[in-house]
Amino acid sequence: MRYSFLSLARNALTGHRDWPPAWRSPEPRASYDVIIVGGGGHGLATAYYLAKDHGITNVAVLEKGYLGGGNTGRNTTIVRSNYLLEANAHFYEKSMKLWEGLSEDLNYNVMFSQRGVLNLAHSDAQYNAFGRRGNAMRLNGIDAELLDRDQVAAMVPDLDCSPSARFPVRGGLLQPRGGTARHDAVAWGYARAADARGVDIIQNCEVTGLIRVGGRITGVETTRGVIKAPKVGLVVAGHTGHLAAMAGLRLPIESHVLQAMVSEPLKPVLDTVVTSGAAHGYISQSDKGELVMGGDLDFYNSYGQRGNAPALEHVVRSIVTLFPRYGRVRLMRFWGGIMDMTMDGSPIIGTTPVDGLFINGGWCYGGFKATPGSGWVFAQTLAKGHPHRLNEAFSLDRFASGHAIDEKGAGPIPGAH
Amino acid sequence: MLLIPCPWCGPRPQTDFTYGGDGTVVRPAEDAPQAAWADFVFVRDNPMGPHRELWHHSAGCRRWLVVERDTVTHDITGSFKPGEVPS
Amino acid sequence: MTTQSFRNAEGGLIDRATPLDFTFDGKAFQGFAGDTLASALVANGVRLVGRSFKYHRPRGLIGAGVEDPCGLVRLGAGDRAEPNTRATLTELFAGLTADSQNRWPSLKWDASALTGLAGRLFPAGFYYKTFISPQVLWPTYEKIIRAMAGMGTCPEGPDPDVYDDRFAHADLLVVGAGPAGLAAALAAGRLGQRVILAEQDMRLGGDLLAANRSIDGRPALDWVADTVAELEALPDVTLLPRTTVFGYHDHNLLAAVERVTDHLPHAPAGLPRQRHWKIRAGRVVLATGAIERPLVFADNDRPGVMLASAARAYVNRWAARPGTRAVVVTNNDDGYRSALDLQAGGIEIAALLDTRPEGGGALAQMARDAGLSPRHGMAVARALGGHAVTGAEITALSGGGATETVDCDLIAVSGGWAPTLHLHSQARGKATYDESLTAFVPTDPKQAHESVGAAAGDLTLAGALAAGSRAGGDDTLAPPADDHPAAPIQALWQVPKPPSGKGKRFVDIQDDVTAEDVALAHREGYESVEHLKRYTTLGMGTDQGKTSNVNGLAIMAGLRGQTIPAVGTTTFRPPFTPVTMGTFAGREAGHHFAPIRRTPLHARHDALGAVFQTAGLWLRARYYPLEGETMAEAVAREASHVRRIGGMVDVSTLGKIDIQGPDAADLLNRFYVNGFKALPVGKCRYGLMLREDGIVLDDGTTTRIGDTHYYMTTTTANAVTVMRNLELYLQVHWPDLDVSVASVSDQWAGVALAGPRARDLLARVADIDVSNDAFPFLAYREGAVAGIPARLFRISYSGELAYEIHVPSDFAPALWDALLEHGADLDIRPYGTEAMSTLRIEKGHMVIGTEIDGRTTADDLGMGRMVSTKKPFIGHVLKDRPGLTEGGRKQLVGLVPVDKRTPIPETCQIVKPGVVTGRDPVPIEGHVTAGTFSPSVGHPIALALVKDGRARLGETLHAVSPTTRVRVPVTVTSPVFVDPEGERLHA
Amino acid sequence: MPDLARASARASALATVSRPGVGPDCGVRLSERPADALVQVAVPAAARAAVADALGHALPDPLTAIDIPGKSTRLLWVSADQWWVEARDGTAPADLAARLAAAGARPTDQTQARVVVHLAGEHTRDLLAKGWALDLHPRAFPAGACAQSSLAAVSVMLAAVGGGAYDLYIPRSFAQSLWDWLLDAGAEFGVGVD
Ligand SMILES: Cc1cc2nc3c(=O)[nH]c(=O)nc-3n(C[C@H](O)[C@H](O)[C@H](O)COP(=O)(O)OP(=O)(O)OC[C@H]3O[C@@H](n4cnc5c(N)ncnc54)[C@H](O)[C@@H]3O)c2cc1C
Ligand SMILES: NC(=O)c1ccc[n+]([C@@H]2O[C@H](COP(=O)([O-])OP(=O)(O)OC[C@H]3O[C@@H](n4cnc5c(N)ncnc54)[C@H](O)[C@@H]3O)[C@@H](O)[C@H]2O)c1
Ligand SMILES: Cc1cc2nc3c(=O)[nH]c(=O)nc-3n(C[C@H](O)[C@H](O)[C@H](O)COP(=O)(O)O)c2cc1C
Ligand SMILES: [Zn+2]
Repeated sequence: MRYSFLSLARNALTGHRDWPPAWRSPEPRASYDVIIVGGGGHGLATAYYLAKDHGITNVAVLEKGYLGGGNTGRNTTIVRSNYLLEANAHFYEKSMKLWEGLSEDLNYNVMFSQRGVLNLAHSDAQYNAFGRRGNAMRLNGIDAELLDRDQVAAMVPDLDCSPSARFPVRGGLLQPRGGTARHDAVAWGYARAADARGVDIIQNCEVTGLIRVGGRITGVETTRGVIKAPKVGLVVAGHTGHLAAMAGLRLPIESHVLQAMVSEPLKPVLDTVVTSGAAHGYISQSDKGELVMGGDLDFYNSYGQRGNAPALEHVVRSIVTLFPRYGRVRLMRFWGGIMDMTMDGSPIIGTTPVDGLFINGGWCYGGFKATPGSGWVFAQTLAKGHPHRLNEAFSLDRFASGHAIDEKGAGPIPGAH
Repeated sequence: MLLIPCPWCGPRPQTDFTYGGDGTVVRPAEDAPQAAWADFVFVRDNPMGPHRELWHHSAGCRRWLVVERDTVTHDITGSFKPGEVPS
Repeated sequence: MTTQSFRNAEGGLIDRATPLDFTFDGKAFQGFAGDTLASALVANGVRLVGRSFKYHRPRGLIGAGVEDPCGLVRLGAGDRAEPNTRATLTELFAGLTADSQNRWPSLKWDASALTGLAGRLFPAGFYYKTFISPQVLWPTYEKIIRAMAGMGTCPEGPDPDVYDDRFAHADLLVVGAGPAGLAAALAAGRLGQRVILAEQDMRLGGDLLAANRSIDGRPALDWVADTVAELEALPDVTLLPRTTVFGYHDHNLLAAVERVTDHLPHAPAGLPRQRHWKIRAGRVVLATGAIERPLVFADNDRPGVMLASAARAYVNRWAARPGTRAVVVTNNDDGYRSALDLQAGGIEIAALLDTRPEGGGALAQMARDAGLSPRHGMAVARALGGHAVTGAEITALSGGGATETVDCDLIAVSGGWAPTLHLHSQARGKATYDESLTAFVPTDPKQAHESVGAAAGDLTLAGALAAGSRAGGDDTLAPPADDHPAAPIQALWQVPKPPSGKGKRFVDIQDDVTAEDVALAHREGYESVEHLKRYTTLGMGTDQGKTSNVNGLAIMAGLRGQTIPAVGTTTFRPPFTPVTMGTFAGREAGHHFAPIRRTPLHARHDALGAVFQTAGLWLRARYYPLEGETMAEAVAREASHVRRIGGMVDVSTLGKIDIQGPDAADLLNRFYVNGFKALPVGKCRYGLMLREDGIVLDDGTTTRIGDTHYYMTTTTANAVTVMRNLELYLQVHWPDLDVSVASVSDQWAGVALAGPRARDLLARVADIDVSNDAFPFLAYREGAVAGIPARLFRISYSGELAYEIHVPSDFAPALWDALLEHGADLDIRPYGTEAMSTLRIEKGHMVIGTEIDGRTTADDLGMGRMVSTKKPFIGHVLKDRPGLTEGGRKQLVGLVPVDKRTPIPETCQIVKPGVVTGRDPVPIEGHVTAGTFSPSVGHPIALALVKDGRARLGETLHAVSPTTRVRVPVTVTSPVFVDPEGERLHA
Repeated sequence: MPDLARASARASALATVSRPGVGPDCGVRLSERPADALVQVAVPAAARAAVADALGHALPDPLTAIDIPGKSTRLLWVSADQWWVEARDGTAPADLAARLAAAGARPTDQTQARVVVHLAGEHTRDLLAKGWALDLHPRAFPAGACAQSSLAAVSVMLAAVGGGAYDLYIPRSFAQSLWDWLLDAGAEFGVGVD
């Protein structure tokens, strides 16, 4: 049943008793053409584009828990393509373009809200660096505006822009087309659309082993039995290292926890996504009214999916320092997600030394915005057996060959994005 | 906040330390091939479970220590001076 | 002023001698000390307190404590307003003002309630199904949705209050001061343990405050008073009322918030508003009690439908009657206790319904003895009324659905008790479903904690006292109590719709989630409890589903045909109840967000009118403007003064490291790309460090000040990193090297003296021979400068004849004064970091962050020749990877504007001349790293990283900044604009 | 040659901070107590005895500080094989360092790297507990204990000197900032400066 205002009204008359399931709950078949491990946004998007763009519909998405229960379901939903380095810029901009038509494409409102993403600069040096990035974006065909302090103050009135602030606001880099999206809806929308094209989405099915014969992948072992496929794509975010180890691969990845939090719901107070690298915090307001906030990693390896107090406190300190008006607002929930941090802060999307095994991971804390683009290039990579032009640079061997894509210049430390 | 036992100072809050990552990777011989060096610098086991890792007691005695910690439960089962880590 | 017409003349833990005036929605009321805002509203007969999240339905109080989902008000006004504040948790004080939320124009007549009428159009998740095409219209709809959603409004301005942090340590932390918690604290306290007892309520006593119970044959409150008095007298016991433990973190760290002044009409000066306790506990006793569950029936959200335990709490603790005529409905024995207490409190019991077909334990008998006649197998099918309950449609659960109507203004419901296991779960403990309780109970603790009393699923008072004492370390302490054998509870997750089909059956009353929404989620495949939660928003409100989660998942279990434990719970997350951001931030926000580092010369710069700049945590003197001067003018003046005459600049922020030991030279040789083994005593050398991946990390000079003694300087930015690296390699990778390192960044201050007259000045103040022969470029001497013991270096960042003078920090002002005084007639003047930057750009020297940007190699920066091929050093292998050595890499060059006039902004990227910047991507040739007006060459210059730049000298390119609409044709040049031969250095 | 007297003119890092007077109900009293010499010394195991000889006292155990009886000298443990020697008897840092070097140790002068602030008064522990995560209960941190940790995000050394008083060794560049914090955080108890 297509979703629309009309169908909603029609169903209202019958007490909403006739809505079909958004996706089926099929039993796994013995074999598929492609198995996608991981039912997050990226895995589901990959399945969708495999079916839609490449006509490959004999596909299973295997999810150990519930759809979208990984980082897709726990991220702060910031969507942007404001990158300095060319490989990043072109890839994320492709993703941005897909976002701009995604609700219609999926027939599911993912609430993509282009309210602007504003990075605050707190010194001349940072302002200049942002300027260089903004100009690189413009040369790469991406929207960017460099704002001075007064423009920032006008755009975000609650921000402390006084010169006496501990880290005074100097200006900011705005990407007007950036914004947020309703994270769960992205997973559900892709799942529904992929299912409609014949993809089997199998929840509560954990992959416990990767079956190899003579250096080739032939299938997976799962908690629901063995499932065969000549091509397997790992799209498991924080668990990439864990899954790759099942195929004997060690990766330039560490898993770390990133925390996020929401306040109690408020009437609209903040219309832009605001981030401050110097203060290590970012904030936006969801359509439901909560202030959604996050910051830095906890900075130690963890699969705990829960955080610890210091990182959390640091985020709130920075937000209250930037936005003194929010001091009395209460937080109602905080949580963590497991990030697959690479050694240069950029993702890995492509082939592996194991034939038939493909990886899409290493998203660090910025992969939500990549969801459509990632699915799109990965579908192509799986279908053709080699990367698309847009993900060529994100290869696994770039570290050994000296082609790291180090947006922050932080070096081989798994903490940057 | 984790409570990390420093072999020199005793249990101290996590905020007094700086994390140093996997403590099992060994710096290769200077004349080892490039690939071995790339492995040392970039590639990690990243285990789910017990993990031996380096921490620097930066706000305390400024010594590096090796901590054995479970990456799922965060339970700490050992803390050693480098060079005295049991195998 | 309305009188407290629903207040009983006697009883309750209120102080009738202390009346307190307050207003709600502008109307004046009175309550008593000891009241909460909620109990005072009840005492005044106020039923309607708010509007619901989605349908804007009228809402009243449902609970009396943390569980209440609906009584949310905006407390206070202006900058001190507090949105979404729970009336049940707000202690009344004189002058309190509160307003209802989420309604317009008034609470009674809320225009948005129309959405409720069209409610059928807005089932769970309706927004996913509509506003889809055309996508460009979504922003318009979104605005409307955002305005409708949300609850309270943010305070108007910056929070004027102060919050505090507080670390604490205890052998035992007891959470909750009900009978179980008090007993635990007492037992442990008597054993001499360090105990902290935290209780969210303003009073200690827990459930006993609201119940007519007896302990040891005496009123239970006497036992409470005695216990509290004894605890107060124990020196190592800390009692923390008004303190909610909200987070249970790893390694037994618990976070709590103490509301220090919220209950005071005027906060005393100096006191923080709220305190953030971080308690590291040896052991934790969770005595957090249990929360009663409501029943799900049609229109169960009407003001006047209330948890039975809440109704009895209002009557017992506050002597306030939540109604005059009540229908009580229960599926367990405890409902009888409520009915008895309500009756004793002067409320007529119109009907007492027990959903169980028969039975009831001792309490049921007591009810019968008291003249109540319970009706079995009956439930409320629907509440009647609008802004307040006017009656109940009751029905037999097994019958054909026939209903009868009972007039009443209160429906007291008891659906059973659920242990408050939030903290246990946060600490990774498991929750197991207990059939006999129809609730999850805590099992399998993962840290050093245990749950006792109602929190552990034991609902008896004697059990609570016994378990508490045992957990406190003494199981002989527990006194006996008045418990009554109870009959089993009945699992009843929803009452069927009334035959009329009318009404909404709310599961989550705050977020307006109904049993029908749960069914819809199930039908559409959102059947995992996590999907249910996210699709319908069940349990996502400010109460986090304290009264709704179990009902919701039980209904889902029924739809799925599975057991409740098979369906599972959602994850418990902190905070237990919402906590202000101010508390989280504590004192280290705003001005104290990050400590400030000041150089020893800070006051001197200040006195000279310097403009400061933040650099990491440091404040540095950026320039010293003369009256009416712009920054650019001041900088050009300062820089040119250095080149023509001489200047001095504070370089105290450099990292400084003392290195000693027989293997020190070897260590340096391994850290720097260039050789350090042959450096003689009394000499400095510039060095470059790489990361292991072959990228440049840092640069600086290191001086051999003794045979096995070196003094290293690092950049300001990397001081911490380099020091930590030295320790890492010495302690972990190269333990065989015998070297000691110590940071001396704070011990030594540095002043660089630069320019043609630098030597003249130094000669006047230093006690050493500073002639070029005696003290040549890169020499080091110790001596006295102006009588101050100093380390003197002939090094130069500016490219001038220059010296660095390092003195112990406390002497820096004296040094500075002496240089100014003795340099006055030479016209030596201070310059700031900005002029220093101009001077370094003129010389093509690089800095961290722009040229050394974490991606550049030594060769990119033109330093390839420095890199030794004869020895290993950090990064020596990976620097040779193909990606770092192939053609097409960006190399450091200089840029000069073709017109020799137009400044080259530091924001610029670089393109080829013909390239048109518009919507389409264009090739980028490089970027500007630094630009300035060069007083020495008389026009703007810049440094840049340009693809294959060294091979493109003389080529014309364009520096462009589309964001600021700048395009400057530039010529590629050498990065060294001044004195390429270094004659000035060696002069 | 200019005025040599200047050399003795040490300028305190706290020269410009505010110094509220001590009132009758000050819960905390602060005073600045500059050391004449504070030398950090790395002592190779082989040199321990010689160093103890040179100091006239054995080097203290980990996490302890000792005031050498009869001398105005305090020894503080700072790390594995590292101590601070703090003299308040007019000893010049260079002389102390020379003595230690002669005994085979590796001294580093830190006299002016740290600002020493003495805290006393009944609410001293309450004040410190606002930013110091370690347990200061006399059972856990008795007189003679010392520890390095963070106080309000600044790494400091804290020594319990008896009578509920503490000496705080603050890195010089942070001293003013931390001083401001102490005054703010202490407002609740009343802070005075001796
Ligand atoms: C707190 C936080 C904030 C963030 N903020 C942002 C942001 O603002 N903007 C942004 O762009 N990005 C952000 N991110 C990052 C972003 O969420 C992720 O990069 C992105 O969602 C990854 O999507 P995914 O589909 O690859 O992974 P996931 O959504 O994690 O999906 C992977 C799935 O694999 C499943 N899986 C794992 N192991 C197995 C197995 N053995 N068998 C079967 N299934 C398995 C998991 O259960 C999971 O559902 C944030 C992340 C977090 C945690
Ligand atoms: N028979 C029944 O059905 C029934 C049901 C419920 C309770 N009870 C009675 O309740 C009593 C149970 O005693 P108890 O001591 O276990 O519980 P309690 O309810 O008396 O006390 C729990 C206390 O913990 C506090 N608390 C909860 N979470 C907190 C937090 N995070 N931080 C700070 N404080 C927190 C509460 O405010 C409360 O005061 C007994 O008297 C029992 O008979 C009986
Ligand atoms: C953007 C965003 C908004 C959220 N808003 C709410 C909210 O309004 N209420 C709530 O209880 N949780 C909210 N959450 C948090 C979820 O409840 C949940 O904690 C998170 O998805 C992680 O899942 P887990 O806690 O089940 O592990 C939100 C999460 C995200 C990512
Ligand atoms: Zn230590």
